[in-house]
Amino acid sequence: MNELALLQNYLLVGGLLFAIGLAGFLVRRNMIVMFLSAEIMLQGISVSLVAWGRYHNDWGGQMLVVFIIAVAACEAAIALALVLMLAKQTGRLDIVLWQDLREEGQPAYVDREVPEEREEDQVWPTLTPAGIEPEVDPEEELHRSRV
Amino acid sequence: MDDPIRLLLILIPALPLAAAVLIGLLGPRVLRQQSHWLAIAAVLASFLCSLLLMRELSFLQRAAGAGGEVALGIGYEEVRRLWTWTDVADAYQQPRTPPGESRESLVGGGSRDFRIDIVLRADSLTCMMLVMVTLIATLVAIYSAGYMHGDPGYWRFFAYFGLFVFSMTMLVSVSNFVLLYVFWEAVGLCSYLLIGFWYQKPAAAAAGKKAFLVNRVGDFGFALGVFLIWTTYGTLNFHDSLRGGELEPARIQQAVAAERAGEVVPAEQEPVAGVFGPLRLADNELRPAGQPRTSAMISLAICLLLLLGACGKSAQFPLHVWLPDAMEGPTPVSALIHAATMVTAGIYMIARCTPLFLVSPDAQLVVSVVGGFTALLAALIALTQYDLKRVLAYSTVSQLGYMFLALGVGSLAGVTAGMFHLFTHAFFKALLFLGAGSVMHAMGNVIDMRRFGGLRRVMPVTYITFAVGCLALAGVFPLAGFWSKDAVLGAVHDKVHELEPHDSDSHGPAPHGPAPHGPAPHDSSPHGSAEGGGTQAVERPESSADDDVTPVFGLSNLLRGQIFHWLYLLGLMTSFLTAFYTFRAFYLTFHGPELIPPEAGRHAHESPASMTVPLGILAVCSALVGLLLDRSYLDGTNSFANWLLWTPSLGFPAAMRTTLPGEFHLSVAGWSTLMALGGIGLSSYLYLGSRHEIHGIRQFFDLAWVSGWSDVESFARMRQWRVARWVRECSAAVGLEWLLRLVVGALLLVVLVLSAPLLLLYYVSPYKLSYHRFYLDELYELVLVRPLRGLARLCYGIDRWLIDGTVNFVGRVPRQIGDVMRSLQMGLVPFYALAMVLGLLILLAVQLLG
Amino acid sequence: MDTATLLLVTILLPLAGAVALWPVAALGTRAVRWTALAVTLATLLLTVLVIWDFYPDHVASTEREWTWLGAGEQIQFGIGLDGISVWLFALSALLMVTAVLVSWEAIDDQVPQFYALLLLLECGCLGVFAARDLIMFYVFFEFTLIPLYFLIGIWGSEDRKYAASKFFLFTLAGSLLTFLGLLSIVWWKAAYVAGGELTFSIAELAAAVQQAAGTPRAMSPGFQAVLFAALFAGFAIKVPLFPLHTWLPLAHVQAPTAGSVFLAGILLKLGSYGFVRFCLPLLPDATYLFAPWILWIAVIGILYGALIALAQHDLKRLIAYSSVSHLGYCLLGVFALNPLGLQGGTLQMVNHGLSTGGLFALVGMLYERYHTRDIQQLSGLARQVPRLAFFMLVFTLSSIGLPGLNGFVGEFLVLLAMFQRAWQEPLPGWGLHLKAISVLAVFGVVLGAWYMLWLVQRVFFGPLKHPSGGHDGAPPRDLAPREILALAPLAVVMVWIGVAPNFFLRPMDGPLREVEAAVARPLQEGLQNREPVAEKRPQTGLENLTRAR
Amino acid sequence: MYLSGAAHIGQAVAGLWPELAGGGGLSAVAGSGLLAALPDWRVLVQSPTTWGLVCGAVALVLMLPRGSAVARVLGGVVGLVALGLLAAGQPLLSDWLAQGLFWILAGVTVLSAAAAVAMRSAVYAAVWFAMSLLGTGSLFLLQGASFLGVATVVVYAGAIVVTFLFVIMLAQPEGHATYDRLTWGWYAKPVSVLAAALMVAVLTTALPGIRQIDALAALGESGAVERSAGVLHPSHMARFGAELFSRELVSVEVAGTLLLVALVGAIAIMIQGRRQAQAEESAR
Repeated sequence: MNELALLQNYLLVGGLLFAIGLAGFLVRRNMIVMFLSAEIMLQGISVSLVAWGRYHNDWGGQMLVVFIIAVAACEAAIALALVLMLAKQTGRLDIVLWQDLREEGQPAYVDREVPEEREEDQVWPTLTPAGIEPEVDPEEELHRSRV
Repeated sequence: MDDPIRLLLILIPALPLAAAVLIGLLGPRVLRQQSHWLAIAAVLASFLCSLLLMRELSFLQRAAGAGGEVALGIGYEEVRRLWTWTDVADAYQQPRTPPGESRESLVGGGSRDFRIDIVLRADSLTCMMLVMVTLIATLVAIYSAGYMHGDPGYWRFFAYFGLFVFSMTMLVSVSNFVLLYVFWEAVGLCSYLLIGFWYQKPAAAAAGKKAFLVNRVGDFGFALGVFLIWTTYGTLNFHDSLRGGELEPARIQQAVAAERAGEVVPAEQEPVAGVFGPLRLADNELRPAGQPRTSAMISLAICLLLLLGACGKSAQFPLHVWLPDAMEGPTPVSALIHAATMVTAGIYMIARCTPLFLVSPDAQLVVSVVGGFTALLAALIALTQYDLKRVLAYSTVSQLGYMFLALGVGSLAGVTAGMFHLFTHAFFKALLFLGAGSVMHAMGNVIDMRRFGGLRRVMPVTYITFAVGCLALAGVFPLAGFWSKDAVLGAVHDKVHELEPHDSDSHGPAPHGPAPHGPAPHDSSPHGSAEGGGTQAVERPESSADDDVTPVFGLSNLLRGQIFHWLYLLGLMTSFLTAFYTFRAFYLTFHGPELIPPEAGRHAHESPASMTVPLGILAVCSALVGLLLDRSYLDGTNSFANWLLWTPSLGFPAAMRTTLPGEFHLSVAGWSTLMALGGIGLSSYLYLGSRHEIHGIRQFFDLAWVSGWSDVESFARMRQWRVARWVRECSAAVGLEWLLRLVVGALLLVVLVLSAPLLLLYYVSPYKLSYHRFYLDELYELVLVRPLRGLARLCYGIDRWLIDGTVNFVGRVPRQIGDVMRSLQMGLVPFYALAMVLGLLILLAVQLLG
Repeated sequence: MDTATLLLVTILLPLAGAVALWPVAALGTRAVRWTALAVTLATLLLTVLVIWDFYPDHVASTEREWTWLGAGEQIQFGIGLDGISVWLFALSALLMVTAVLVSWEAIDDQVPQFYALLLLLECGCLGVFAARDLIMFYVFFEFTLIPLYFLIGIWGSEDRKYAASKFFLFTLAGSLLTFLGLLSIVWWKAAYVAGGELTFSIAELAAAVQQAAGTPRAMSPGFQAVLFAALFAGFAIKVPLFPLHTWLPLAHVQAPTAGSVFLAGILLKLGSYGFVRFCLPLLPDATYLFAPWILWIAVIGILYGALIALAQHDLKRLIAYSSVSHLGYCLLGVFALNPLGLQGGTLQMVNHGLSTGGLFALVGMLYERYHTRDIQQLSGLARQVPRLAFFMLVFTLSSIGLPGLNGFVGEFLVLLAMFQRAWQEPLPGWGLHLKAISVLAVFGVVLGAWYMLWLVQRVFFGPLKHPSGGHDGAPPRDLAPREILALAPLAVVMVWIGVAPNFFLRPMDGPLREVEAAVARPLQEGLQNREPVAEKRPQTGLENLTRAR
Repeated sequence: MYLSGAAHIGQAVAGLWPELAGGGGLSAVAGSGLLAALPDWRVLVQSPTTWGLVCGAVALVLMLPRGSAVARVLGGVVGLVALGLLAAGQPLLSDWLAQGLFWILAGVTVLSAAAAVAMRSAVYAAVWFAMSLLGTGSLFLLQGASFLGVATVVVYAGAIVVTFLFVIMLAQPEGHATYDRLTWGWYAKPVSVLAAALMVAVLTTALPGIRQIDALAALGESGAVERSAGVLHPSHMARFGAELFSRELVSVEVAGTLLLVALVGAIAIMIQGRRQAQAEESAR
């Protein structure tokens, strides 16, 4: 196999993954999606590393990826815990709500206009119900509609 | 100490200084009203020391002259070193002249130390000044004990007094330009302190400050002159020495001989030719070394700058304005400092610098013109003043102008005449001031001559002594002023004669034969070769100008001769005016109906003996000093001038080629006596008679008729005339009143416009000009003081708003930047991430592509 | 104890005193005052001993170095005195006694802190002048800022905070640049002369510059110019030179008396001292090139400061502006670049410290008595406080350069040197400039006399007038013995310098001659370059005139 | 004549400083150097990679939130085009099977990553992310890194993504939030995408540079034998395990500790949060 071509191809894929993750991280506001984007970036790095490892005939690349996976797992645990905390405090996953560290006197960022949600977008995945359906608490209903 | 000259030289200034310090320390608590004893004793001792010094010096001079031992044949001086003031080795690298001229190394070229030793000198000029200063100071000290009696600042007065005598004696006995400058300012300080002695009087405090400042302007010139001398000659010493500070003449001779022989001598042993030292003067080496082409300009510049300094101290136009104001000080101070001693420091300095002026004829001309002009100007102002002390002050300015006139002639006759006038003037002007002080004392400090009169019976001693002083000032034979003024005018007259072309005598001021070629008028002069100096002067029209000295102004001899001719006439004119205003003051004070102001109280009687005795002594001196010292009318010998010629700065070869003193000019004497008597006569006619005539004359010179003529009120009076009323009524009757008003208004306008120049003339009428001192104070205020203060305020405004504003603006820039940067700190996590990414991108690009 | 140890003790004693005030504060303010006075007097005594040891051979025999920082022998705690610094060192010790005495009654809140800061300030100043190492110099140089910042900011007048910040920021901004410049010189030495070996010793750096001069390894003129600009920024602000002076009047007006005394007396000298110590020997070519410009700035400062002083009604501000004017003379002397000027300029630093320090002390005393600094409200005070008036007159006369007092010596030497420089200027086209500068500088002396004497006339002479709203109606008392003790030493030293300046000039001669030797090389080269030109073109304005005629 | 003094100084100042150049203070960083390093613009225009990147950027912009459904579809299409263009710019592998496999896997990976980023719903995003992980794992297999391929699928797709889904369900049990349809400023989307594209551009520009490094190139071409003894060893897992637990043993231990700490940390955070919530409730 043409090793150099393989390397280049893999590097391009790694780069694209990294770039897509980056764009997602920067653009999205949902903390979980941002986190996903970060993971995508990590994937890009991993792909590059493996490619380089093969090219150089070195185990180091793969070793590093193993650790990346381990660290990603830790990260997921901690970060998701934090996200959960934050989400509990406001009830929302919006990163823009957390801008208290801005300079004094600086106006807070608020959304100018919120586009109407279109009909076709109002579909969301439903998990197939399993087991006994819990009783619906009317208060909880009220709470849900607010989300 | 086995060196009497050293001891005396130290004692003369040290005694008054010690007295001053002691009085300053003990005065307020211990001495109080007894402070004068210390001062009198010290000054008297100082005077005696001066006499002893003079005696020692004359012995030495005679010995040197007789034995022919004076090495280079010029003058005689004794210098003593006390301690080193500053010593900066190799301070100045003077450009070396081409090798081969070994003499040049003595006077220019090579490395120069800035070494200022405290060196005191004894020569004729110094001794003369010392004797004069200490004598007058002694008399004034005695007088002050009476005059200042009971003043709360009694001790302070005598402390200042001692300080002044110290400074003045040091001023004349130091042997270095820097130290001359030091004591030049020190006497200025004493003057400042004594003028402002009664500091509670705002006028006194202001006058003190004014004196100091005007003097500072003069010192500005003096300092620049000194700097120029340093860069030109590479030394500031008057005397010759070795670089190591050795002053012994024999050692210097040895070193010079070694230098001439081309030996290599250690740096310590290199001879340094002083500015007025024999080494330089012997060959008239005052041409600046190494820069022959610029020498004339530089010489002129040095002289003019020194002249500016002298003008400040000696109150010459345009810096004379401080002296009249200085009369706010106590009268003894006016007598001592502002008439007899300090104001003559400028004369002393120029006389000391004669060798410098001798190489710059243009500078001499300027000195004379300044002197002559000041003499006339001050005399004109003195004509109309009513303040007795101010009359005397202007008279002092005028007489100092005379001295400058004489110094500027540039011949030895002129210089000695100037110094002689200085000497005699010290006596009679001190006398006059002390007399005025006596009057003031009696009149309860009233000094306005209109408020008292006819005091001759109240104060007989003062009256007589004052009369003697007036006669001396007016220059009446045979009093002191006559001789010295005659010498001054004679010197100027000689100069005119010297400069005029021989074939045409048409410009001659007065029929005057060639100078009598008597026997050598200076037997005791160190120069055997200088006999017939007068003859030489006639033979060498350009005797005062050395060959390589080219006059900068480029005036022809003819023109210069004419200028001196005018100055001569000016001098005569001034002597007329002097006599007039002197006797005007005299008559106003002592003659006429007896008038005593109420302030006098019980004091309106003759002053105590402590004041009258000095007056008497001074009167005797004023009367006799000229007669005793100037015997030119007998045998052409002026012992004063002959004594002065022993001074190194005067009796050196180049100077000896100029006109020498000693001639008695009968014609000049005649003219000046005529003028003096004319002045006295006129004032007697005016002031001994009715006051009405005086008033008329004043009205005439005040152009009072102009004021009457162009007075608007006279028009108002015209309305009351019958004709006018008639015309008005008629016009009213025919209803043409408006026309009448128009016509009258137009006429009035025309008359006003026409008379405007006359009005202007009225405000600058001769009388007003004189009375208001030619508005010079106002002019200075308008042209110098106010603009400078305005500039000061402007600068302050600039400083506050522009410069500090710029600074504050710069200070605000970081804050502005910070404000901009703050908006980046918006608290959005994705934004921070984006910023981070962009930064990373830049780094990446630089790293991968760079 | 050898001299170097003595010197070290002298420098550290105020620091120890400042620490000692901590426990003493418990005993009350009286004890604090006396302790502070004792410490300053002891420091002064030690200083005298050091000078006693130092004087006979007047070389820097006191040098000693201890390793301070860093691996190897690079940054040294090197102390020592030479002729340039010895009198400024002594002046610091002397003025601090005055400063302690004038604050005796003027300061009555937070007294221990005040005196501790004063002592720290003294330690800093002594350290600056004794520093033999660049880093040490810089540390002490900056260290002096901090106590003064607090002195102004806490005990100052109404606008103190603004003044303190301005003073601090202004001087700090400049000195950071200075530090960069100094480090660059060290770097140059390491890279070009010493083969990579760093050294921070001032003497070694100067020697290296001298050694490299004329060789290809010497700093190029452009590089020197940049470094000079950096050094200039800090020193010129400290001096302060003309357009950078606006912090000075403000700081002076707001500072407590002791702060003003020390600010005027010592801290301003750090700038001119820095010029002599660093700019001249380390950057000779740039110094030579820029000298005419700096001379212009200095002379503009002289006239400008004098004119502004003329327009002032606030005593302190007037004297502050007079400082701007007087320090122009120091720089004039230093940048005349000849032995006379260097000695005169250095002496003038001491002179200005004495006279202006004394004047500020006197103004403080006046303020204690009359509670105003407005000249227009005061008149004829000589009758009420004759001794104060006497001292005022003496210090004024010293300040305006009256012969017989110290000011004259410095001014005369400086002006003479300036004139001499103008006469010998080798830079083409600058001769007339320098002549104009020297004439204007001499004229500045006239202006100086004007505003100072006018001040004395207005405040002390004339009919008595003062704001009658004094405390208890009783007329203010004249100077107390304590205050006379504060002022008299200054007056005595003034007379001493005025009468026998050679005593003070002699030690300067050696070190200043080395400095002069460093800058003499470009000067000599300039002179040599001039020679052929002189054939073709007139050298001087005077000659111009002569030829035109 | 008077200006000559100033000119003199100006001349001196204008002189360059040999000290700076020779002393090696800073490496010469000049703007012109950077520009010169950029490839010729003609090469850029002709290169399909450039257009691929442009298309990819456009596609991403279209797909990211606040785009309509049409835009998203369009974005998908453009994205495909972009992928094609990018693939066209890359050198071909010698093996056709591998080439085809790679293209499919790479396309799936990249496209599903893009979809993960672009999805409104966090759940969909997580699912697409899992898809992308599958692709990555396959790519690893293709490289011969079989352990990693499996590990990625097991750990990431099996564990982490599931955790995600749990969290999504806990925090956002229902519906689309407004913030999922929005970015945080008008410039966020273009600038971010541009930055990402530029980053890839810079990296791809540097790719040909690999060739120029002779040693690397030689290694890449000639290493078939060594590789089969190295990373491509037949008993891959054994070699991998030996490597992991010999040379990297310390790192493994550290990673294990890290996992433990993370576990504890996550629990601690949650407990803290619960206490806080309880406190708030009791305060209420």
